[in-house]
Amino acid sequence: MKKLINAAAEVVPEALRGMAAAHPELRVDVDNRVVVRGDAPVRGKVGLVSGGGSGHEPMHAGFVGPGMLDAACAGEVFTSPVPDQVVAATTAVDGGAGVLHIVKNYTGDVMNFEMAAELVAAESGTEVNAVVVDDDVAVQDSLYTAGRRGVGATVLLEKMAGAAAEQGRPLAGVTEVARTVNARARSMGLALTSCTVPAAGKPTFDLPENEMEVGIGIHGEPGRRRVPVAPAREIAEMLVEPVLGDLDFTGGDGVLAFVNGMGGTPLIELYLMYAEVVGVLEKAGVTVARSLVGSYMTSLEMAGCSVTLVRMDDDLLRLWDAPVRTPALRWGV
Amino acid sequence: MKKLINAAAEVVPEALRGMAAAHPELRVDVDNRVVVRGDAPVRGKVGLVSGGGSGHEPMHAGFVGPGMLDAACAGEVFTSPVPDQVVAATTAVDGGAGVLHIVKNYTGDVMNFEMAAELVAAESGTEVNAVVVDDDVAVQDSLYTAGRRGVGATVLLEKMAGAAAEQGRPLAGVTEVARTVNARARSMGLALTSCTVPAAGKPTFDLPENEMEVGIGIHGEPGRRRVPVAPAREIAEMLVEPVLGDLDFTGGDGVLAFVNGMGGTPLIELYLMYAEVVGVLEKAGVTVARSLVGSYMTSLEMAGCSVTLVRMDDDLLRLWDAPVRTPALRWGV
Amino acid sequence: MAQELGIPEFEGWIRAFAAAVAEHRDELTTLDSAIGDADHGTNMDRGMAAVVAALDGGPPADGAALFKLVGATLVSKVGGASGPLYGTFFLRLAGAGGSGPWDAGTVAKALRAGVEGVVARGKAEPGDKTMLDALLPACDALEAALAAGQPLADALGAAATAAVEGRDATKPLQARKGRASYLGERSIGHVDPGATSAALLVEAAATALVPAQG
Amino acid sequence: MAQELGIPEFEGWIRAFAAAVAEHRDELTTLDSAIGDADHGTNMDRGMAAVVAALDGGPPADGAALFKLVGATLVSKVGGASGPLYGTFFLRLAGAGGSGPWDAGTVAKALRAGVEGVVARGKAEPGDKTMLDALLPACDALEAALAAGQPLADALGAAATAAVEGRDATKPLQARKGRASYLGERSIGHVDPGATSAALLVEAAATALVPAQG
Ligand SMILES: Nc1ncnc2c1ncn2[C@@H]1O[C@H](COP(=O)(O)OP(=O)(O)O)[C@@H](O)[C@H]1O
Ligand SMILES: Nc1ncnc2c1ncn2[C@@H]1O[C@H](COP(=O)(O)OP(=O)(O)O)[C@@H](O)[C@H]1O
Ligand SMILES: [Mg+2]
Ligand SMILES: [Mg+2]
Ligand SMILES: [Mg+2]
Ligand SMILES: [Mg+2]
Repeated sequence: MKKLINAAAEVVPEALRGMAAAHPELRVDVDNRVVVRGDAPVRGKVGLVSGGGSGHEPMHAGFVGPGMLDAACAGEVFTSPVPDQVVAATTAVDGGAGVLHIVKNYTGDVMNFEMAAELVAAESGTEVNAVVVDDDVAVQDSLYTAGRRGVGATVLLEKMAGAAAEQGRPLAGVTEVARTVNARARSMGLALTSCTVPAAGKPTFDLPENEMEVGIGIHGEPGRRRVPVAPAREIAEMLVEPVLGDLDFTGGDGVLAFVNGMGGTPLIELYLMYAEVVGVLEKAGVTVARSLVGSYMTSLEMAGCSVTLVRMDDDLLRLWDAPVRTPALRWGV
Repeated sequence: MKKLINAAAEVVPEALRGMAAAHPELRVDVDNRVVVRGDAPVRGKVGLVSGGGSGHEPMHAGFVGPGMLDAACAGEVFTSPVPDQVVAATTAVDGGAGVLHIVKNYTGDVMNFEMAAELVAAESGTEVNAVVVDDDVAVQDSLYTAGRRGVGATVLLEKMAGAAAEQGRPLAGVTEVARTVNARARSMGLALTSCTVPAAGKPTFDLPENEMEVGIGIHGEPGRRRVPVAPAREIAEMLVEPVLGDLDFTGGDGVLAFVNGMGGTPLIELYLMYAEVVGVLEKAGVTVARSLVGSYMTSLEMAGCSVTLVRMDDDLLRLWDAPVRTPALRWGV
Repeated sequence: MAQELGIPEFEGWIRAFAAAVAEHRDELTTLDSAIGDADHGTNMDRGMAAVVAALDGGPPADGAALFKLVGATLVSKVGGASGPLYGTFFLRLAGAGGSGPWDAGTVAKALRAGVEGVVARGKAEPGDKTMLDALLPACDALEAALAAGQPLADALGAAATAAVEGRDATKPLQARKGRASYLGERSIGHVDPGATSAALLVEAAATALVPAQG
Repeated sequence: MAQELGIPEFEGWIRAFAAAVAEHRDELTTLDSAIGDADHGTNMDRGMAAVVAALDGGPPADGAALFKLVGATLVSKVGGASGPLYGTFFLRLAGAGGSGPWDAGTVAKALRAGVEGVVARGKAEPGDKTMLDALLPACDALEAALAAGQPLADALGAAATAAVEGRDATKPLQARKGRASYLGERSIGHVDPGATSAALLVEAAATALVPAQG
């Protein structure tokens, strides 16, 4: 394992210290591992809290700021945060209009956020809603699984729900935006290499030079199946077709198309993949209204990518275009 | 070699096609491999043209837009562009106030830009200045080398010179800003892994699991020396100390500190490194005025990072803070 | 011969479990690499090390306080799936066991309550390939042995054997809860990491929850 | 026996060089991996393939036009250091050789002009560990052999031998120009990729610039 770290157990607080130094506009509580927008709580605004394991940077702390999240809780690498962190974040961003928890659908994340919500309910009058993101079509949403995972849609949802909150919509309205984005979003991912959890010290799985994992999540888990490596054109089909098969993306106001890098894949490949994804979408009669290309939700240094589509409407387009000012996503301000 | 590509020879045009699809605000000439700001030429504004080998994304095409470059020329992977491209870009952005070529100090880049300038001089009345970036302290600037390489400072210089041009400064003024930034900037880089040039198909060098290369450039070249892997704290010293040894960065208006990822290093490690860099700077009595942390000038999927410092003054701070609107660097607009 | 358990035995159990987790840390993480995200050993070890540090600060007043401390520490230090699950286990154990000295019946009742807490929190069923596949058989074996008149030590031994068998029996199962469920059929053929740590917990009980020779 | 060279021999030279570059493509890139950026073989092959494609479009009017086409194609297709350098070589060769038929003296004069173009463009000196370390000895050997009254074929053979020796002699040198110079002492012990392609160029001349049997 070769990484720019000191000690495996200190990776998360030390990286947060770097974030604090680089982004004085954020309040970083290194001990609690909570990153809060500098002017929180914003009076009368719904507070948005997300969080999850670390190792997915810039998600989530890189999305804290006006127009997106009010706070992010950073767990250990690939380990959901603990309830105390979520309680601290919720309290810090409660501006009197309630707080929305944005939770990716993993057993650990769901349970820890649930326990936090129970604690908040017992301790304070803060109204808390939760939305659970589950956009990964690699996983069947059946009684016999933990349900679909939350992956790429999380980033897009945090942006659009964040814009709704910034506009002053009430908790119910912001929650509805979040639910709408989740309902209209689907994703699929693929890994060319594994990644190495610092504390584990060796790659989570071995992947021979001629194979790739299709249907991966964002925690270095093995995927649904292993197939021979393929050209980008075929990979685009492998990723986009199951997404299109799960939800109708034709017509309407077009889609927001997101090609996300898993951390170790250079941008030149992501742009190349994006061209291929657009090709597949065109053939399927799907119009691209907006796009995002880059490494926004990563699995440490894993090489690979995921594709997320969101079926947009007028309101969502306006929310997507609204100003945002965070370390990792910024425009209009 | 595992990459999200179709064929090695098509990587550059196919990635440009993706950029074109993702960024309708840019004009992408896929055949000429030139990316031009959508509203170019801007009447009365100095045009900024840069370029270099591909494989360094987002540099340079990701820095095209208001407040930064007017055009970027993309060569083959790690191969400088040809004069025809530079001529086409120069012509496209000539708004009547002259054009500045921003050239990284590599033999190939310098010669191809020189030949382009000769062709432009022979063919048109466009006034062209060139600034050659050479900030890499890993290389001795002596008669017995090709001089210091141009690395991380390029990004910062393009931003500040771009802001100067946007403000309407004349060619001489914009050139002076570029020369000032270059004179006040120093960098040093390090690789944990090699990278694989698509057409070569295998890693440029072998690096055992317990070693790293110190003093690398941005083309996957081996570095100046190979040393055992070290904790981030020591790496920060290895990188920052030679930079501080080459130029006085104390006092004045502080420095712009840039921790750059080489492409395969996840953001969590870059933030951790940034914290360590700040630690070394504090000990040395150097004040950080601004910072940039991220993968902006890469070597394909190489793991590693570089540190760049620029000694700032009032004017440079204002130019750095000025609005910029490009795919990879955006604020204030 | 006193048949009652108190702070020394409780603390012995927890410390024995912490030592076992530390010893098997890498093994637990390796199991989690195969069908999860390679952190179960790290998670449990971080949590149990924090528990041990808390205990080193001085013994709590009684069993209920001790197990509450263990549960709360796990909830606030572990995260992931195992934090809330093991945390809930110990919090419920504390509630059901109460603050008096524990006899064999209390042990069985408290253990059952802990396991029911895991079910309530995680909503898994037997055969879903989770820690429950070690915990539930252990509870059943303990109760059956006590009902058959066996002494607590023997009954806990039977529980440990059942936990180990339950752990091993997760190997051919297809996971239906937790991260491993994402793998579908590819989860078959690997022992569940949570069931493995749960077997360590029951084994630690069998060695440590032995009434002191009075 | 005609001693003059024209389009067939010139084209033969260029095509032989292109074939040699294609054949040694990976070797040139491997050499460039050691002390550069792993693209010299790809660069030269891309350029020479474009040159061959241009020639396939029909033969230029005369030698000057042909070598101008080669030079301009290399300049506009190769990039990097080798594009301008080899491009300049052929553009100067075209200028000095002129559009009439070439005799042995024209060959020597044109080659010398081409190499001087490389010097002017790249500002390298002998011993800097560049393509010049193959090209300069080749020019010297050619001129010396012709001055000694040897026929062109033999003189080009001597030039090829000198180029190969010059190429091999780059191995112990420390680079002072181009990317390899960044390596400092670590550039010692590797043959220079540009000197290697330059030796192929001179070898191709020795086989192809043989006056047709009239
Ligand atoms: N719903 C559930 N009910 C009971 N146990 C579960 C459930 N989900 C997961 N587990 C257990 O948790 C273990 C994984 O724990 P751990 O790796 O620490 O957390 P995470 O899965 O969040 O990384 C699994 O091996 C399994 O035994
Ligand atoms: N200044 C120079 N003068 C002459 N030849 C040079 C000079 N710089 C580099 N070269 C030659 O160019 C070769 C490298 O070419 P190539 O790899 O195609 O370009 P780049 O170095 O831009 O990647 C070197 O091996 C060397 O022989
Ligand atoms: Mg986990
Ligand atoms: Mg090159
Ligand atoms: Mg796990
Ligand atoms: Mg090269």
